Amino acid sequence: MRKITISLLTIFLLTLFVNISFSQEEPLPPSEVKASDTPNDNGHSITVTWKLSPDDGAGKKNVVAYEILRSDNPEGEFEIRGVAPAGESRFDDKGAKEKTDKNYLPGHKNFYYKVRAKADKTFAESEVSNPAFAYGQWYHTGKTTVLIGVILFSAFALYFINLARKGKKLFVRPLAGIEAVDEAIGRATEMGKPILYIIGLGSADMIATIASFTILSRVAKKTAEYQTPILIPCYDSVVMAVAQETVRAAYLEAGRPDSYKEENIFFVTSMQFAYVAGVNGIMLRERPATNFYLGKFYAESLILAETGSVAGSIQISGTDEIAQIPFFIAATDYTLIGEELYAASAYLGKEPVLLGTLKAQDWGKALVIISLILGALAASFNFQFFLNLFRVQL
Amino acid sequence: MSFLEKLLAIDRRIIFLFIAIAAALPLFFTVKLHIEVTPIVNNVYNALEALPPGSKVLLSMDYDPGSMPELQPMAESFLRYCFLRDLKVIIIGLWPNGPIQANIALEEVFKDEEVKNRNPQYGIDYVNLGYTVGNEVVVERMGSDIPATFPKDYTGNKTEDLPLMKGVKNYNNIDFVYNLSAGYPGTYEWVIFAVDPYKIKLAAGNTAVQAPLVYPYVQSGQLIGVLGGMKGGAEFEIATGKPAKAVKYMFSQSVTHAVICFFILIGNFAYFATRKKKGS
Amino acid sequence: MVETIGIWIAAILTLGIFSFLYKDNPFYKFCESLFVGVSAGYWFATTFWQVMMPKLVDNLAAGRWIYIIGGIFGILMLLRLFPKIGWISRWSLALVVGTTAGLYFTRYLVSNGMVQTENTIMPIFVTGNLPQTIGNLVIVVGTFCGLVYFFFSKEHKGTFGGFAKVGIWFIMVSFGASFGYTVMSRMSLLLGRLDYLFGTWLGLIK
Amino acid sequence: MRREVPLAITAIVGFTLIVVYFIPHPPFNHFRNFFEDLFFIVAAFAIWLGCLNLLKVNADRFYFKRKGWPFAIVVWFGFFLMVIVGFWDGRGFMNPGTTFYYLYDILYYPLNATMFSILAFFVASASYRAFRARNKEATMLLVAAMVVMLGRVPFGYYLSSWLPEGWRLGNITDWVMDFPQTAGQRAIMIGIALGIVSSSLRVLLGLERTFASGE
Repeated sequence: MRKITISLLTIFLLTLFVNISFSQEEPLPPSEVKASDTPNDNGHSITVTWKLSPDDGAGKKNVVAYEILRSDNPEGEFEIRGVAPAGESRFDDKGAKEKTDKNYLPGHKNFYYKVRAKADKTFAESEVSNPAFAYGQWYHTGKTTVLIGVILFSAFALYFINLARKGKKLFVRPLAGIEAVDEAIGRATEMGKPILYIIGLGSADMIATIASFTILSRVAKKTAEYQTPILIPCYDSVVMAVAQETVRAAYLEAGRPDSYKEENIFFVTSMQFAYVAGVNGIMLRERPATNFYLGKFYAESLILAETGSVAGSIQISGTDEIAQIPFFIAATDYTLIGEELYAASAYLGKEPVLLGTLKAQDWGKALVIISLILGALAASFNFQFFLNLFRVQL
Repeated sequence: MSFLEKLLAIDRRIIFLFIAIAAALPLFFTVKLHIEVTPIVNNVYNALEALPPGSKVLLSMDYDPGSMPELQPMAESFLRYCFLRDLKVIIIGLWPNGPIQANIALEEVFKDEEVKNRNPQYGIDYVNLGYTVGNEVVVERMGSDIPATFPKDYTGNKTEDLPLMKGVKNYNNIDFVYNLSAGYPGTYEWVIFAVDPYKIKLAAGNTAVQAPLVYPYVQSGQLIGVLGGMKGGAEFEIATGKPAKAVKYMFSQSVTHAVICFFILIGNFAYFATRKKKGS
Repeated sequence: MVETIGIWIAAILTLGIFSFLYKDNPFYKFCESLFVGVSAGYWFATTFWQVMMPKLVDNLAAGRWIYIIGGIFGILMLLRLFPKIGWISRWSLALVVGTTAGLYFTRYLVSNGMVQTENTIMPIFVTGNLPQTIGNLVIVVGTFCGLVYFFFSKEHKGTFGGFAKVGIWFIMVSFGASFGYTVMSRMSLLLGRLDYLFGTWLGLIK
Repeated sequence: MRREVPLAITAIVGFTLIVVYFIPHPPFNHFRNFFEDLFFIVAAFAIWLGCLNLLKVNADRFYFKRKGWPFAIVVWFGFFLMVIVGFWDGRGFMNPGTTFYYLYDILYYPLNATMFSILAFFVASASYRAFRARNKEATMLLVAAMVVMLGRVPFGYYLSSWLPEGWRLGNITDWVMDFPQTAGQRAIMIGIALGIVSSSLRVLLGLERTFASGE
């Protein structure tokens, strides 16, 4: 009932706003009304199409809208199911799937349709359509492109993970931020000052935090070799525990378990700005030669980077929090931008799963790059067929 | 220590004081500024204008008081616009603060004389379905069943019993979605979980931090337009012909931007000048 | 009266947070702790009335017993508070992680991957429309080079390195815009508070 | 039990949701709706878990007299104040005029808003003391930032009003935002999307190290 009220209201308004010649003449009816199941749905909708009335936009130009009517009997009473504005030639009669719903449209039951061309005060009705029933589909045909994408990506990932597990070396290009690590630690040793490593505000299960642990392991190994102290103030107690474990293992690997100092990896507080205040205090007291900010960072990024910059430390940063990267780029010496942080950890960690999926992502990007080149050419020379391959129809 | 070095080594509390004055002083003056409505905001306004009266609009309030100066004026201007145009508003929140922020905005909007004359009624002209936990999954679930996602409104009335919600089953029955977003969950989630799978029409107001991130969606047509930060809010107020809070702040906003640019320039100048001296 | 007291409390708390700018101090710590407590309390109460009641309690009261499964999973989640049996909470976590992973897998691929690619494919030369041609060219070249920059399987040398270089320029322009917008955001937030202090509290601004 | 059950749950739920995406036919959509409804309830408990955990941490802090222990009382006070008032006010607790609404207005609102507004000060001091055009990339970033900052406020209009219409700072900003910015942002977006897809795949296949090992 409500739907009908709205339909009527719409028609009323359309008649008000659309600039038409207010003739009382009946328009010619729409023709070739066809009904069929709406594709790619759960089976409670029928699509109606028709050929526009000759008076729609041409002829007498008095058609303002189409009303779509439905009945389960070609001779029976038809009820209005919806309205389409003039110029439209398709309507999806969407029903509800629950039997209790007033708008219920049962599947596998025949329905007939009529379309009315509405003029100002009169209308003209089409012939009754063919019978059609709604049914659910087992596969959404519009999503084939997506399915291909899903399969390709999964195949890439599994293939490369397998390759990495077999011990094949997968190449990851060197990153400036990681190349600079050795130099930065060397400088700290020369100056006899500590290194400050901040894992960020993320919890231990975030990808950025995990990536940071991998890089920490590498950094800690170097500091063990050079005998330079490394300070790690933490925001989260679980992160602290993992960091301690990581550093201890790295010192052991470097053959210096005796110089590992657990008290250098400590919990500060888990309140954002109180944490910042704590870390700033450490920077100003200890004057570390190098600061690492790798992990998940939020608004505190620029406060940390600023203090470090003023204290004259070399700073290496990296996060996947897009809004914070600009501040890191402007205020630190090296920045791992978003994905580079993951790449760095895959590169340093040599974990087959991470390396394999990183490779899959690379191949995904390669596919996009190739599509862009071919697509741009096809679009410039108007190869419609080729363009349709890239179209995602949902 | 040269003058430039001294300039660089200035205590930051002095800078704090400086920016506080730069921001506060202009607040005391009322200056009429030229504000151009940019195309991306105009898109939003035109899309709203095209809606016939009686259309059902979903307003998703996805922010907290932390971004209130940017998004609250947008909420108010949007609600005022809807009431005057007789668009029916369904309010939800993906952030727990959303529904209460909506109530605060409504209180403000009802002070407007024109809105008072229209006398919008709860349940008929607008409803507030409250908050539900689940972020993007909420957006996804609403695609199949809105009353199941929000069984009760924020005061405990059954959603299906509200006159405005009669016949609203899922996105098919919603004519337009307007999202005010300060981060996650927000515009990203609305595009990914509602626009692409369910074909809704979406426009958004974003905090300035987030606005640039959604520009690709505007180019691709997944998002009709976006109001970026307080300036976007001001443009929308101008477009609707009702300058309000966001417009009021524009003078201060301008001054602070100029000050920041000045800081960047002078800071870099002093830095490179002193470095050159040291180098030689 | 009640309103005036409220405004004064709000103003004093505002100043308390601002005092952090001078230096970290107990008054600031008090305000920050109060905020942490109040926001947790807000979430707790809101979740109770707007999720637990309608989604769990009402459903059970109406005899839809299947929702008890949700309640059980939820209580398992709370077991995390007890270290010895905390591992059971992983069952509930698995449900959460599985749901998001299942949704993200297809949805991100489509909306942020494929649809973006589709919309980057456009004619580079639009005859008779120079601005459009330039605009299209910029988007195609920018996206292309940006992706080359994030390609990790090949070193940035030669032509490939050249593309990557152009890519990083585009990325820097994006970050620059992001930077400018973030500054805009932060300033707006400050204006809101200053307006509260000078306007609502002290009544100096009309 | 500790490893297999969670992995099985993840896989069943996750793959069902992927299947529903391609198969519109029942009964899969019913499974999806059911899983999503369960998700909501569990997610609500997860929020409670966070709150209770906060209480626990602060109780420990108080009990063991850790640094800043008196503030633990403040956290507890704030929490119970809101919870008790919220429960007392009943279902309409968010209505204007209730005590909850009042407390929100005088406590939550100013604290939250001010907390983020102090960042304006740090942005100002960092622009003066730390944002340097230290290399070509950073220079481009800062130039773009300044164009956008000036172009997006009315100030930019007055600064460039001597230029011909269509070439003013505002127009340049629009162009930068619509084209180069969008292109760069899109490259980042596609990259991140593939990252999310691959991490989802790792989770679904039970390859995500951290999730499988629990913590």
